[in-house]
Amino acid sequence: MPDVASIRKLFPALHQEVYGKPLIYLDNAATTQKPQQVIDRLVDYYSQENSNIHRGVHHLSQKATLAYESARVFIAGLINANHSHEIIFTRGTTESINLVASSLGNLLMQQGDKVLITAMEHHSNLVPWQQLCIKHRGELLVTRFDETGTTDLNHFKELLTRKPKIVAIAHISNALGTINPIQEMIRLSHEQGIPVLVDGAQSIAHSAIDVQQLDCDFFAFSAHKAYGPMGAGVLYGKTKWLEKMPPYHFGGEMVDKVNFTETTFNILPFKFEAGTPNVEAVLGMETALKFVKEIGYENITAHEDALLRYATQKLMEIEDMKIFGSSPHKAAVISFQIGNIHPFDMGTLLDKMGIAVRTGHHCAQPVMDAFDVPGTVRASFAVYNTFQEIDTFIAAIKKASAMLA
Amino acid sequence: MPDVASIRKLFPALHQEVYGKPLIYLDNAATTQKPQQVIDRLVDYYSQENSNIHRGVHHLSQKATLAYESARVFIAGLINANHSHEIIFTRGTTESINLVASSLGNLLMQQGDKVLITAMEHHSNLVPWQQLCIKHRGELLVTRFDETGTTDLNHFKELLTRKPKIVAIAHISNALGTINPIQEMIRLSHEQGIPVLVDGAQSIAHSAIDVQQLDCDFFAFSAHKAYGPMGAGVLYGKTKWLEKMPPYHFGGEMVDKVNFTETTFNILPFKFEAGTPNVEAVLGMETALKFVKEIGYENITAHEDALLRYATQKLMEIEDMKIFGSSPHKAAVISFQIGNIHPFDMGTLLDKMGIAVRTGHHCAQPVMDAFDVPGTVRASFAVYNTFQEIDTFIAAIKKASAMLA
Amino acid sequence: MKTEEIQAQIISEFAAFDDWMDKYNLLIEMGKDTPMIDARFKTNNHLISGCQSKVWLHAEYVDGKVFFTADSDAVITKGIVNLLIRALSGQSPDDILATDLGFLDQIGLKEHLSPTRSNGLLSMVQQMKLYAKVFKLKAGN
Amino acid sequence: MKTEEIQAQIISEFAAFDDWMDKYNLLIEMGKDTPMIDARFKTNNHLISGCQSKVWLHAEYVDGKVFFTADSDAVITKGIVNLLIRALSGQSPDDILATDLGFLDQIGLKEHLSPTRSNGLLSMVQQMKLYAKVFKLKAGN
Ligand SMILES: Cc1ncc(COP(=O)(O)O)c(C=O)c1O
Ligand SMILES: Cc1ncc(COP(=O)(O)O)c(C=O)c1O
Repeated sequence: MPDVASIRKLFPALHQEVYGKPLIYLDNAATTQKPQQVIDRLVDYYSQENSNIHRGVHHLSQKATLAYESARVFIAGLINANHSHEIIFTRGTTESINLVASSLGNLLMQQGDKVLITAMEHHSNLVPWQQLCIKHRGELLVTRFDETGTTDLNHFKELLTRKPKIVAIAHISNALGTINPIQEMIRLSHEQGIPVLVDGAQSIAHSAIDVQQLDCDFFAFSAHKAYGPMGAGVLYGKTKWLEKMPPYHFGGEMVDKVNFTETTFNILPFKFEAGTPNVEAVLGMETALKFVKEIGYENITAHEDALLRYATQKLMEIEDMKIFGSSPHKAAVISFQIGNIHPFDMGTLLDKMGIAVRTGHHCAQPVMDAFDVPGTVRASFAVYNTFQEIDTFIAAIKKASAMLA
Repeated sequence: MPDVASIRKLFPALHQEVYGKPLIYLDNAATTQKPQQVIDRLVDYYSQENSNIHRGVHHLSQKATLAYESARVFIAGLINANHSHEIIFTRGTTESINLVASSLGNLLMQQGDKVLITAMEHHSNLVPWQQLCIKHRGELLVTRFDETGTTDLNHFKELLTRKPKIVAIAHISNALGTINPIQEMIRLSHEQGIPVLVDGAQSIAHSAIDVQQLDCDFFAFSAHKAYGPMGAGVLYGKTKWLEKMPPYHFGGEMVDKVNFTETTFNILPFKFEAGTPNVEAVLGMETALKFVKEIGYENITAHEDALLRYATQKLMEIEDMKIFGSSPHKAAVISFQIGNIHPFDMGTLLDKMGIAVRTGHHCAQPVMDAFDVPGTVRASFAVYNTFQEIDTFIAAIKKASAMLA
Repeated sequence: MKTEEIQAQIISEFAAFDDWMDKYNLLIEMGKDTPMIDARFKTNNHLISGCQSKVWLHAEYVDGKVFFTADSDAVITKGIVNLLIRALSGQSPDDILATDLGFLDQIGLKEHLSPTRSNGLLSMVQQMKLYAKVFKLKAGN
Repeated sequence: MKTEEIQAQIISEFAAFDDWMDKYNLLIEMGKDTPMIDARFKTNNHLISGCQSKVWLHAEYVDGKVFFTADSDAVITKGIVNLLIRALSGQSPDDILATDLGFLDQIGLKEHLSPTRSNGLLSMVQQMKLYAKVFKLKAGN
């Protein structure tokens, strides 16, 4: 188990009061707080290294370029990519997915073609594919989940027989916490020769990723959900796809030769990185992921699982409690509703007691529709959350429920 | 005149030595250094305010949302936009231009249609339009410049008669320093009913912008070239265009209602901001632009113009000096070559003397082709540069030239 | 009563409480007194949509005064809706247009009217003022 | 001479200079001694393209040793090209493949072989090692 007390000390934002109450931050699925070393990395960068990178001959440019490219190598190692040029730096998960939907999507899709997703996708892994299907007059195939929020694998297999051109699935659902059996889903898709994109927004901070073992074709994540800064993310892609795919943004260093009639593009990974890169955020992302690696994914998973079990048990003792998502494989995200208390009311009162939760549809409106609720209250845990925080949280829910009943 | 000595003190990165020599940073057209308040803003944000924004009911989310939206209002005021929803936050100039080229471009262009640019565009304001023209089997029209690097307005007028669908022009050329007569070029384009995008990457740090007075349809810039962090930029667009344009990235808060068959999109500006926004960088951009506003554009322009005149005069005294770009309207960017000394050699030796300049084609290969050089050495000045720095720079060039002769 | 007096009264009602929970308790209680919108007006036409909670608003013009009825699906929102109605309902269009509703700030509820608060209350205030404007224009004819 | 000895010699030649400018002066002088590539080989086929400066490289295999000739359009690049050729030309493929060229680090020129340095020198070293490998394979047949 990680030493949570020491870890907490690293996070300045956790040590503040809101409305005179100590902050209890349970909105980690939206974004995590940042440890001091990530903040320091940004400060050091701007105080000593800042420069535009690539092709600069001067010292700062060399230093910044080296730091940026080393981050790529580190991240390639962390998720076990075959080659560092398979790591494309993007702004975040949403951009990574849009890149694939636009570049590979338009390459593979012909009129009437299909894309297969699950019914629990975040809008960022739903709308890009839906719009792609609309554009090609195709169809978006959607894998059902059961009442526990578990993906129906038989339905998935059935939909695979309809020969979608691309499969796109969340590793972990941000609304339900469900951990999808992506290894199996990738294997099944590959049997039909279909490439698979995994939306790893909710997994990168919580469980070890080995893209070669998973054999996924693409893996997308954001730094800000894994203790890193906003503005950086990764698209991992297998070389064979990235080489086939046309660039989707143009300008800056992503070109090789340019004249007014034509342009030849740079090699991987630069082909996909148009414009001045966000060096700062990439270095912060590297520092954040080193922080994660140092604690160890096993330790993080173990602690968060324990928090999840403890909180779930305590919540279930509350009258009229309804938890959405009770898949046997579940990450530390709990969506719930109590009786017919409006999530907005619950969230507002919890906030006044110092507790930050998210309320609403969590950018997954179809999931809300499936359970026929306008929204839920969602608590999501990170490595720095404690059992005492959960006790306070439970007591606060009880108090708020009594007021709202 | 601004108090340059006091201003310099605010920039930690300027107070360092490289190879035992005090750093002289003359690569400002690539990216500027950051004042302490911008760095502090990032630290404060992550230490006290960090949260995902929009739709969050809790305190941090409210605080971060308010800060983010206030930045939008400030920037709208700074460039005199008619409405704050005309300010779309992007990653930078390149993304802003790609957004318009993709969204408006595909809306307006029919087979065989044309786009009009100038011959001095940065790749980021060239390749997106070129690729758009290729896609629609149209033609990229390119306005010539003369031997001083001044845009040939008669040629521009002539090309306008060929009825391009969009005009895209740099306010200031990053390779030559030329300040284009954009007000006049916009007026001429509007006479033909053609919308104009201005690439303001090189102007936002140096001269006051009034988008209503210019009457431009779009204006794009990056924070990192104006003392702000990497990863933030702006696309200003007139409401009438932004409303017509389809979104170009999908996911997150840019949607209003989603089900599996269709999506309705959010209102402006959110329609164009898919995924978690880079709150940190936007707040840093606001702080940076407040810094610029406080010094005053008149003061900045006056100081930089003086540096430009002084450096130009000193450089001209060097034997075999060739300066590319001597337009009567010119910003503080000097591209040059001495005899047939390779820019790489000059840049390398200057670097060893502590002086950071850029060498190469400056992402403007066609400009290099026009002058028939493989590249140049480019020195570009910011508000914190001094006359003494220029003296040291000139002495260093002389020393390097002697070694390389 | 004039809206200024009502607003002062509301401030004094809240002044008794230091604790946020007590304030919200009062607010929730007050929500129950909201002049309920007639069921036939509780339609999408009368809906002011926030992302998180919904507000339905109806207005009538009687003898130079505007009367509001409303409802919300969230009880805290409803509490604030009630405060707004107490402050503005039964006032003349001119008074409605002139008042700045600063009392919400003084009782610490200003944040609920923030443009970043997705509960529809800011839109509700705008809607109330719009009604006042329209009634005034019509009356002027 | 063995490559280790040559590399040690180069280190000692540079050891005399503390100042960067003196080192680069020496480097520029050395560039002038580079075994020039025959004009007919100075083609795109023999071009190792960096973004900033160009390097042309040719290799021949004579009596179990690899001989390199080269040129560059930038004189500092040419100086380093000369150092590389001094260290590797006339050596056996095995020696070329085995050496790690750490001497560039010791004389403070390592940065020129950085993957971020767009002067083609890293590619040049890779190309030299590739020639050695190919000649060795061919000789093995
Ligand atoms: C004139 C001009 N346009 C566009 C750009 C691209 O800006 P960014 O790399 O920040 O997207 C630059 C930056 O070099 C520039 O100088
Ligand atoms: C499952 C999932 N996918 C995608 C995203 C989008 O990530 P970002 O907003 O960082 O692009 C999120 C973030 O909420 C998520 O939870």
